[in-house]
Amino acid sequence: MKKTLIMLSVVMLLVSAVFGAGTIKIGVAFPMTGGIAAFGQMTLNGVKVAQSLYPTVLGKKIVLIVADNRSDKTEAANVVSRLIDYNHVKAIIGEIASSHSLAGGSIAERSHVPMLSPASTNPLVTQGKHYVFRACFIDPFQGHVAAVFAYNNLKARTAVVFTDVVQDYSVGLANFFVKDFVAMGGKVYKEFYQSGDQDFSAQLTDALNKHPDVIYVPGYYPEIALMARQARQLGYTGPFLAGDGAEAPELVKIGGAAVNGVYYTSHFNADAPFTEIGKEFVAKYKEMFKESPSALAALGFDSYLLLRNAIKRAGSDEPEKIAAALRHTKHFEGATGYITIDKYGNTIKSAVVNVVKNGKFTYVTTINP
Amino acid sequence: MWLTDFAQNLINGTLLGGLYALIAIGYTMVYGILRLINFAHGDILMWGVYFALYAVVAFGMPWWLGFLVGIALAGFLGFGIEKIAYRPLRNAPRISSLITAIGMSFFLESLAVVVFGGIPKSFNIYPKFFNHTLIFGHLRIQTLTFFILGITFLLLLGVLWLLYRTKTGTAMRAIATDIPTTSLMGANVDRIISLTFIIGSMLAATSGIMWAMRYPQVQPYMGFVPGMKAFVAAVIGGIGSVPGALVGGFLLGMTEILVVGFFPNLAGYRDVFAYVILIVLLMFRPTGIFTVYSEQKV
Amino acid sequence: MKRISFKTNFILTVIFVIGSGFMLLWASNSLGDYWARIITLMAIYGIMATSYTLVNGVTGIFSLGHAGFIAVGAYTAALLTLPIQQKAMSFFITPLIWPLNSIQMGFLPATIIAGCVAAFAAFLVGYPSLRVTGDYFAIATLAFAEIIRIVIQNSYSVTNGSLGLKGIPPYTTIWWAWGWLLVTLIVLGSFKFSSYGRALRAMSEDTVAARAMGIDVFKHQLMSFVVSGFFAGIGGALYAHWLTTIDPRPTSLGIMLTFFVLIMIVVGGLGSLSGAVLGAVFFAFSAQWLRIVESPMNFFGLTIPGIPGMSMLIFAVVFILIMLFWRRGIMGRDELSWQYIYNHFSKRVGDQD
Amino acid sequence: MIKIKNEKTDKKEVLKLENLTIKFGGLTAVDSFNAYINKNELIGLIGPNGAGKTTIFNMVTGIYKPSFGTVTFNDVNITAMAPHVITHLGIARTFQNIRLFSEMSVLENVMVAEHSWLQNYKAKKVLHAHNPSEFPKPRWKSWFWSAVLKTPDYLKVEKEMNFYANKLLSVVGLDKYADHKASALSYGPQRKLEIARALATKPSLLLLDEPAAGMNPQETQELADFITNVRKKFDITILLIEHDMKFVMKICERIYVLDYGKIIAHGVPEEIQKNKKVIEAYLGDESYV
Repeated sequence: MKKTLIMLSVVMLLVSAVFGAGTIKIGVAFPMTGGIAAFGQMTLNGVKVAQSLYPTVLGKKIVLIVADNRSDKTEAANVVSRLIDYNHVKAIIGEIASSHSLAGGSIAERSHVPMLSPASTNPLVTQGKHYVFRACFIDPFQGHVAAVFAYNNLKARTAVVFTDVVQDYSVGLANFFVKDFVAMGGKVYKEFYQSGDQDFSAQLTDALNKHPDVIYVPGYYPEIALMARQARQLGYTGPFLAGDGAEAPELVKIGGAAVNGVYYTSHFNADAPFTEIGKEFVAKYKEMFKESPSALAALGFDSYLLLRNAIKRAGSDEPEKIAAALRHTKHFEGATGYITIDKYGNTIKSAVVNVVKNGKFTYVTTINP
Repeated sequence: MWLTDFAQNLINGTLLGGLYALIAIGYTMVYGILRLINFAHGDILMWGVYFALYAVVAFGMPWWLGFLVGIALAGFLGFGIEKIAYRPLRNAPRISSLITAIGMSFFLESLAVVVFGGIPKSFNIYPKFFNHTLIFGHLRIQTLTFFILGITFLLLLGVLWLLYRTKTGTAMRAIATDIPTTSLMGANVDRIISLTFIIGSMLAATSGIMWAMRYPQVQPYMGFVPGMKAFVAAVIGGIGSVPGALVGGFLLGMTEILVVGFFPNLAGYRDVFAYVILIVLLMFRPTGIFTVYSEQKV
Repeated sequence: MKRISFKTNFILTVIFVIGSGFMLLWASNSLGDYWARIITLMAIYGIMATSYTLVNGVTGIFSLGHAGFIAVGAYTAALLTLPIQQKAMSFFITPLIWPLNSIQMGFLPATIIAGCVAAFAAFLVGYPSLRVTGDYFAIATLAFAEIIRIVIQNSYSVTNGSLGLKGIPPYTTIWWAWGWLLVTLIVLGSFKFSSYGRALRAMSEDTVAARAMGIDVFKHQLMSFVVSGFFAGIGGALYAHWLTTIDPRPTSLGIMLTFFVLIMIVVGGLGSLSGAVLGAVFFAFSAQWLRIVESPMNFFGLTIPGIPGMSMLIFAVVFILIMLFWRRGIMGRDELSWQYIYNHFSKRVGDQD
Repeated sequence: MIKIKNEKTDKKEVLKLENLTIKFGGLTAVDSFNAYINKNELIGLIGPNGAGKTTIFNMVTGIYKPSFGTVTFNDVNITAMAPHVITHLGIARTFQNIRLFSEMSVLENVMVAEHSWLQNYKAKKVLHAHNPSEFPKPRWKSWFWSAVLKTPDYLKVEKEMNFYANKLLSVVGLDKYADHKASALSYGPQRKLEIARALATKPSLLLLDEPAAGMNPQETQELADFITNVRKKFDITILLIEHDMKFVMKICERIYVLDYGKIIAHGVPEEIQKNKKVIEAYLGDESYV
């Protein structure tokens, strides 16, 4: 048994040596363990689906090298360095959380290797960088979408905004929402909480006295779920509105019936894909993982395809050329819509609004830029 | 309107304070007897909740049996921790035990990440009637509030009965003052310290399960903040004093809720209150509200 | 036992330092960017660990607030070196207050100022905290560190709050980090082996006797705390310019960082400066090396699933085992000196005879 | 109540304790203790266990704050001053249960005490306030930077410290153990080291807490010689607590007897030996008589 194993590995070694020239290495720097491991795992699933559908480019096999950043900022920088320097990848799909992308991005920038973040929505991530891109829209846009939706679709005139003061994501999003909502003529009250808080009764008691038409919580799902429960217990029956951080099956598991009526802005809805490739993605994902893909999975999928497309257009696997090609992506058909990357490395595309209805994430509408 | 708000906040504060108090009782009991800040208390709490969750989800037990199994296993865990990590260091410098306790906390968290994964799990294994909301005019009270208060007082009475009405309790109090002398008097010190840890850990698990019923989400780091807050509560009440832990817990819970309720802009500073109270108390009245132990002699 | 003369000692040390310099030169040129980063990180951790062991080991008071001073240093230095346009861009919620919004200075002055500010913070924390002793002191410093972190998190007009600071110039090279570590070791070593150091070690053993021998215990504890705070600030400044972005999350500059540094000094031996450096090198290296146990290993298509979180568990187990069975760590309270090596070596030889 | 009055006037009074009283909770451990010690005297303080002897030492050295009464040292009121300042002013002590820095070497133990040479600003200020003409206004100097940067003036002091410490060690006969860990010494040498350590602070008054405890008659004899020797050599005043009556009677010039926190007798050894109250207090314990 042992001998066969050794033989096998020797053969594989030879095979890989022979075909080694025929591969393109792409690094994947995700949080696979630690606090936000769930995001990393979901996104990686999407990347894997893309790889299984489109395994090659320029006649070469695409090899993914996954590195875990342990949801830790120091490691986020280390893994990018490791992928570039140790694994010699040509491009990186990576870093989910914006703070991680900022740490990793400066390394990619220095090494002139393109890094494409699937889900970092903070505007600062790509700011002033030539090798950092993203496959998702940015927070100002998401905040704008939320404000438009709240004002036009929910007919809300008074909103209470709950800001998670710990999360830059939440602070940024709340800021952009407030700016646009007030500009449209709405009235805003602010409340604050922090990640890890489990009791929101004080803020909610105060908030409900303002009789809001909508409560906007641009935070992450654990707190949104708990907040929804406690708000319902305090008698609030109106809608919640959240950002893409709300999207996780745990929202419903923790929140139960209380999260019905939570609207959130997102990148994608598996029930209503915009594009043909989106349908293909949903079908393949369901086949591989026996469940509906999340928005993060779709973004992971698109990141892979965007990179593959850029390599194809560049006609080369040189990092510099891939980066240049990425920058000229125009109207690319991805699972989350038609994607254009602007000169700053940001993606311009439509956003969807979903709602939790009977414990299911249900599509509501699409809002275009 | 102002009054209703105040009353509602007071009710919310009672609920949170009751939870702090429940955790603080276990904390203060272990400290009172061993003079060890058991950093791992919050993590034993977390493991108790996981045990209960898995007993129900994986083994299909009814919720009440699952809770009891969770509590019992947590007691067992506490027993093991004391035996393996704390007992060998009982005669070492106190700082060594403290460092080991920190290491233990770190270990229990890391082990939970490996065993249960880092993703928060939902704790929805208890009957729905605990979540029922009773409405009195403008006030809304969750049924769970009464349940938590009831359990807290019951356990408080139980602990007080154990400490002051049983032979074991007398031995525990004796150990609290002087280990060598107590062992000379014929009490089995090891056994009694083990027992203290088992009871302390079971109290932690009980409070953890209550905590999870209020905030139904379980993750490996869930024990840190409650543990820290309960420690502050215990210091407020005079560490080592069981009734003090109760008062400290309620005071802390109320303060946090009321301050955030009336100064919503300060929500970001919520934890600062607890820490400032802690520091001020440590500086000026380290014995807390209920003085139990006097200064040691030179 | 033969005593090694001062001259031999000095010559050997100079040779060692120059030799290490060449080693680092080689490492930075031929090991590649990744390992260069890790080697830099080792020195940064080394500075954090040596300054921590000065308090927790040499002085014998147990602080859990080290991350607070590291954070203060990191923020101070970053605010001083950040380019002015970058500041304007980052502070989009509340603008940065004057005069910080119009300052930009070099790395060296920024680092030194960071150390001084952190030392001042240590003074402010230490002065009240040192009134209590033992585990109460540990808890008080932990609470202070959390307060520092929460204040940073909420002071948008100074620290940019939870948005953190971005685009910090990547000034920290191997040379800066190891150079500062050398400075730290020289200063702390000189401090430890002076009359003051003797006083600190005496206090760590018996405060009553130390007082009776004329040592102002409070003053010396505060002094050691402030010196430690200074170098923690330096470590923080280097860390900020190594990572290029900092934020006040509990996982980045919070209690987790204090735990990590605690692991380093427990492994290295509480009270030994050279041990702390060894502990830091061990920690930084094994954090990378332990990736093997937790990342899914891909043997040419044959995937072995990794166990997530395993490396932290291994650290925790090592930590507890050291506390239970090997409390002196690598070095105990001794220092790695030529004399120490000579003694060990000659003992070994002696045993074999 | 025994009246304590200093009759000799030709010698300078070093230490004066007036109505020294301390209460722990409701218990009065020491009650209105009065005593004086003149320069170069060797005084004994005796009494049964728990009489409050060590408590008096702790009050003199500032570890306990007396509830009432004053401690005057060289005409300076030092009541409730910080222990280190009192040490800098010139009172050094040993402990009943030896409190050496056991992880440090024998030489280092002595040098720790010499750290007070660098740190006596506050004591000098006290002296200056007491008598500006005799004691000039001290200049504050932080030795910290000098110590870290190893400046010449620091190295000079360090060298002096080393020299004096070695000298002290040779006086007590421990010079050959200078590099050993303090914990490696046996009991007798540890006692001597503790005395050497106390002497390193350059005191004018030395408080010895049961120096002969746990020694056999021969060692006790040696110790008696040693103490008289030290007094002569260093020209200091000594106050010692002792259980061993023979030892005290032999070397002390005057003796205070304490029982239940109160003074019950005071006088030269011959008087004490005949004192009824003393015999009563010690009755039943033959080893003392």
